Amino acid sequence: MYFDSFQTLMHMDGHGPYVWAAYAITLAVIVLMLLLPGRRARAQLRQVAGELRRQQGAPNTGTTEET
Amino acid sequence: MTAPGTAAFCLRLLRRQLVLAVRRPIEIANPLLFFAMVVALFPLGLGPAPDSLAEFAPGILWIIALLSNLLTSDTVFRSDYDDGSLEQLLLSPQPLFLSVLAYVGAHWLVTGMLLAVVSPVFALMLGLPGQALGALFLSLLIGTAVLSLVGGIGAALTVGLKRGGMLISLLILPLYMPVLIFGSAAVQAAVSGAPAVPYLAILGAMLSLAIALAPIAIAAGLRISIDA
Amino acid sequence: MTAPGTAAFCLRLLRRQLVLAVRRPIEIANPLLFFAMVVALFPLGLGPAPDSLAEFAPGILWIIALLSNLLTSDTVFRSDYDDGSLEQLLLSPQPLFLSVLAYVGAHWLVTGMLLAVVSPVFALMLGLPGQALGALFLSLLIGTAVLSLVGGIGAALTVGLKRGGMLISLLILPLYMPVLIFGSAAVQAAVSGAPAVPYLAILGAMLSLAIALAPIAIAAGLRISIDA
Amino acid sequence: MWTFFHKLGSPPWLYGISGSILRYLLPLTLLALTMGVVWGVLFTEPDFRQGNSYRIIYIHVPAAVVALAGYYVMAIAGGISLIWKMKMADVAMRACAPVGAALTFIALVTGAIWGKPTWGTYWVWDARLTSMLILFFLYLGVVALYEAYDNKEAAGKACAVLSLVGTVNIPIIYKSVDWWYSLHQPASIKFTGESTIDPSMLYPLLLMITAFYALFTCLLLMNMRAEILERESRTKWVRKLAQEAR
Amino acid sequence: MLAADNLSLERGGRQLFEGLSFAIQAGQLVQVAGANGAGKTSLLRILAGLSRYGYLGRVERSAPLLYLGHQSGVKGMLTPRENLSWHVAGEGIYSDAAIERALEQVGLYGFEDVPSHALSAGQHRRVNLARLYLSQSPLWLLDEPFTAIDVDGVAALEALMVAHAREGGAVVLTSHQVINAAYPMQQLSLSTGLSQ
Amino acid sequence: MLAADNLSLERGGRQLFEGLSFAIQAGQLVQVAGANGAGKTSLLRILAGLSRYGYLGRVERSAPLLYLGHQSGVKGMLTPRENLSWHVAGEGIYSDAAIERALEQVGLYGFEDVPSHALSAGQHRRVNLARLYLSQSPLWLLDEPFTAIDVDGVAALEALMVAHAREGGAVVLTSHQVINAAYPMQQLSLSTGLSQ
Ligand code: HEM
Ligand SMILES: Nc1ncnc2c1ncn2[C@@H]1O[C@H](COP(=O)(O)OP(=O)(O)OP(=O)(O)O)[C@@H](O)[C@H]1O
Ligand SMILES: Nc1ncnc2c1ncn2[C@@H]1O[C@H](COP(=O)(O)OP(=O)(O)OP(=O)(O)O)[C@@H](O)[C@H]1O
Ligand SMILES: [Mg+2]
Ligand SMILES: [Mg+2]
Repeated sequence: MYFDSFQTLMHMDGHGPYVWAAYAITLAVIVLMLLLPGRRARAQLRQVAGELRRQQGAPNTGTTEET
Repeated sequence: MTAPGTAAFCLRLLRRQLVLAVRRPIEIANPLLFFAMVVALFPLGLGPAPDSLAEFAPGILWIIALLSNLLTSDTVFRSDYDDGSLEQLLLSPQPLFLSVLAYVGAHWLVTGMLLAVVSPVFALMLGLPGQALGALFLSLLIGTAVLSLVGGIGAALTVGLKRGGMLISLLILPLYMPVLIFGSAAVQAAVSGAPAVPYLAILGAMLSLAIALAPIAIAAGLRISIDA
Repeated sequence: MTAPGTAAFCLRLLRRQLVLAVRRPIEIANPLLFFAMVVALFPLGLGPAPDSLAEFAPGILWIIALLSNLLTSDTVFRSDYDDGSLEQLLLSPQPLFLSVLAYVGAHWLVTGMLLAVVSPVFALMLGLPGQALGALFLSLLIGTAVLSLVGGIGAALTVGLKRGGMLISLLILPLYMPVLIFGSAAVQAAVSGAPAVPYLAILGAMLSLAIALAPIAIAAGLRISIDA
Repeated sequence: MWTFFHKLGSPPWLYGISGSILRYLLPLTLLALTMGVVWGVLFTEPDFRQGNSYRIIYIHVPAAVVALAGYYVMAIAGGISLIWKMKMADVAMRACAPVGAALTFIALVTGAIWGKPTWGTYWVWDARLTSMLILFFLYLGVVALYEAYDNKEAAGKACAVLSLVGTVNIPIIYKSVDWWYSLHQPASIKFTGESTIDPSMLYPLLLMITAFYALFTCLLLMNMRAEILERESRTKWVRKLAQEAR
Repeated sequence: MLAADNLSLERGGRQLFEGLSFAIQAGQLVQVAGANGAGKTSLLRILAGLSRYGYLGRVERSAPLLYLGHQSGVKGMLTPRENLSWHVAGEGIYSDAAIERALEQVGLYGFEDVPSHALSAGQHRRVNLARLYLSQSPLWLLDEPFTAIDVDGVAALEALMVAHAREGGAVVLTSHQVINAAYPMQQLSLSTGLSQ
Repeated sequence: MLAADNLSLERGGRQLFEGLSFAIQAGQLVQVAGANGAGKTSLLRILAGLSRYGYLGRVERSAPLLYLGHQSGVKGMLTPRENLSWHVAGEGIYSDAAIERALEQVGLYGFEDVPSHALSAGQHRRVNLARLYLSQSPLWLLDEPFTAIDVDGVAALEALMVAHAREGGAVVLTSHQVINAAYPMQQLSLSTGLSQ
């Protein structure tokens, strides 16, 4: 361990804000990138499930489906 | 159906034009990217030396504003002319010189206003001193509004022409020049520490004049064009 | 009826595109007017110190050429798409990658070639030394041809989109940058007395590559776009 | 061999296998990332010239390296999609673009932040920075073009053409930007790369680069799965999946 | 509602009509007859007030009018609903419910929120025709309203025009199709004027 | 000349046709039937090879074809003569005399050198129809060729199509008008396929 206290770790001889900002932004971007595809996939599955339910509930009614 | 007030009608028109401009979400970001890329072109062409770039920055940003205005003002009425909407606008019971303000206003919002808002970022990338940012922003904000109004006149006069529109655009172009001169002069003044207010005041006077007269000219131009 | 040779057909297409451009002179004149205005603006933005103007003249002229290319390349296929001619072109028995060369060629003739021809006048106005005029002319002539070809790819990929808008500039600007770098470097070299030939040779190599590959990409892009 | 290729082209198979890969790869990646960061930030000595600000290197360099590599992955996928008309290559290409753009963004932002303490400015028009900016635009172009098309199959083909055109240009862009820099500006700013890197810094860096490659793979697969579901939403297997998911 | 007095028009060196006079009253359903290039569109544009130069004679309009030309005035980037609620003609601000009803009446139920460029040719024109259901203008000037419309659509449109005439409106239209309206139609010939 | 095998198309969430198979031989005159938005244009574009994605099934073309779509492909800035002699379809280079004859046959005698934007709607479309007189392609795919054409023009066009079929050509067209050709017409229904 190079740093001897939490304070020095945060401060890093004045470079702390830069280093931590860089790490924070990176973390934010990575988390966002990890979350988005999952959300997209789940939304798609929900939509397909909804379509199926609608078809089973009311067979051959509307000629149009929502897209 | 309720008979719309003129103001309500113009707001609807404005909304329509804005929606048409930004229909796809990706399009909202595009003008910004466009500015970013054009700003990046200048260091590539002129060399990356920070001093000379900073010196050029007012001129560069004003050129981009002028360019995006000059090359897009032709489209203000074009698509409405092509698909017949313009005929409908002319037949509308609403006062034409107010409706056209909505068209010009939308054009200004998606070109000049947007450029003015993002210009500080790019000005900093080009190394413009911080004290000039305010003057840059204000001069672009006011100046591009004048450009949009004047460009609207040119667009109205040429939209129906199948050929030979050059003459009119030649007549309109000289009107752009004073805006450029005072606009970049305002920024230059701010850079060198002089007050930019006199220049901005002149731009403001131009804008008042343009708002008062341009809509009438545009309306007249459209009526002539639709008959061409 | 005689079955046309491909060369004859492409020449006819070229003639058609040129006639269409010339009948709307405003479109041809716009880049030139823009050129003139920017050249007039730069002294205003910089103050009339002749030295720094001359120093930056190559970059300025090249950036103008690039911008006018960028903002007009969207129109290469647009009107043909809108009125259904493009469908007919795709159904034609002629090889598409050759026909599109006629479109790109016409675009180059009325933008890049024209700019190259008038550039010496503006270069002298900016105080560019006479010995660099040849390099300026040649670099613009070759470089803008590359720009037109690359711009054609962007135009082909976006023509079917209802809101192509500024998307095309995002697609092609990154590809324009090498041309800008070598083009202005060629002129810069000539100004400083160094040989411009190596840079021109690189531009020539880029042109060969672009002529060989761009038509294929354009043809593929059009086939995709018509289906969008 | 041929059957493997055949399988690669089959969406349900790809969906299934990528799910099982992710189940192991994703935790491993996150673990490696955490380890690399802890090692790099807490357990290494500061650089003798840059002090502690150099710790940004552990994200900056991996992001930059993988962002560059990502473009080639995308272009190769685009080529496969155009030449062999393989649908899943299309999907892979489309999935590369946002991931690559995000990594490029990370490299740009961390680099800019790093620049402030070391160079005294967030941005200079340096060759490397400029070319990275261009790469960012290239990625964004692919994303934007894909979004602009309604017909996603056509969108995939259009993006494939664009990314192939981009590959031809990437060497040209890098060469020309490098050249431009050396022509116009005396090398006033230098990366610290010349001071050969100390092993105590190198090992965590290598770990982070590996972790970023793994991260790229994970994100790619996750995006591909989402994309497959969207494209295949009318097939039986997706419907079955949707019913099971509820 | 509309009176034309001694109209003459020459275009491209050809005399399209000369000394044409007629008046259109409430309840009339008038079809302008003539071959391609006879001058029907030109006449309608003069009647609507869109052409103001180049012709002789006078036109008097005493009622608000609705003009639908060859071009549709429908924006591909907007949905049918938006096209109607933001229509530039500015006659009125229609409620969402009214717009929905009108779109349903022209057979666009379910297509209200699809971008118009993704509609078929006939559906695209129908967006515009929906204005006929919304408008309060008594005088309609319709230039080839049946273009691209299928058989059922034409019948519905004919019924609408008849209803409009019955309610005291008037319709002047051009069409190359024979109109089977259960209502006395009048023909307007460009050479001889109005006739039964 | 043209064979479609098991074509299926879904657009905007609606199944337009499914499992459609048919073959078109020389001498056939086929009208595609269907209401607005049924999918006629979409089918024709698939047959012509303009749409290549998003449908299932196979199309085989064994003869050069001529496709005329909803849009005219006529440039307003060019005269009819220029429009034909510089046509981008590139099937052939037509002599001036041939072009003049074709323009005369579509009733544009005297309008050869007027800019096309100064033509009436019907005349504008006729410029495009002149290609039917010039073309050597045996297979014609025509999407609503009668739009904006007057009664005489429609009759002439019908006669031309019959003559083309007699000479061993084939025509597939869409139209909402009833066609009175003195020739056996076939109907192509999007749901049930080809029928007499
Ligand atoms: C926005 C600013 C910056 C950008 C876009 C950027 C971009 C890049 C790129 C593209 C690489 C190359 C990876 C490779 O060659 O495979 C890289 C590597 C590197 N960068 Fe940056 N950088 C930026 C700022 C900085 C700063 C401020 C520093 C430190 C003073 C820095 C230090 C390094 C180091 C040490 C490497 C390691 C690899 C080598 O030495 O070649 N970068 N950066
Ligand atoms: N802008 C114009 N400039 C000159 N002449 C024109 C112009 N527009 C139309 N014409 C001419 O006027 C004549 C009548 O045109 P108009 O559009 O009124 O015909 P129309 O009866 O509506 O025909 P269609 O049934 O084809 O629509 C045509 O001969 C045409 O050539
Ligand atoms: N670009 C598109 N994107 C999505 N859907 C589309 C697109 N174009 C057409 N459609 C849909 O496909 C269906 C069929 O359209 P098509 O143009 O083939 O109809 P059509 O039979 O030619 O009708 P019309 O008689 O009105 O010309 C319509 O419901 C339409 O909404
Ligand atoms: Mg007409
Ligand atoms: Mg159709």
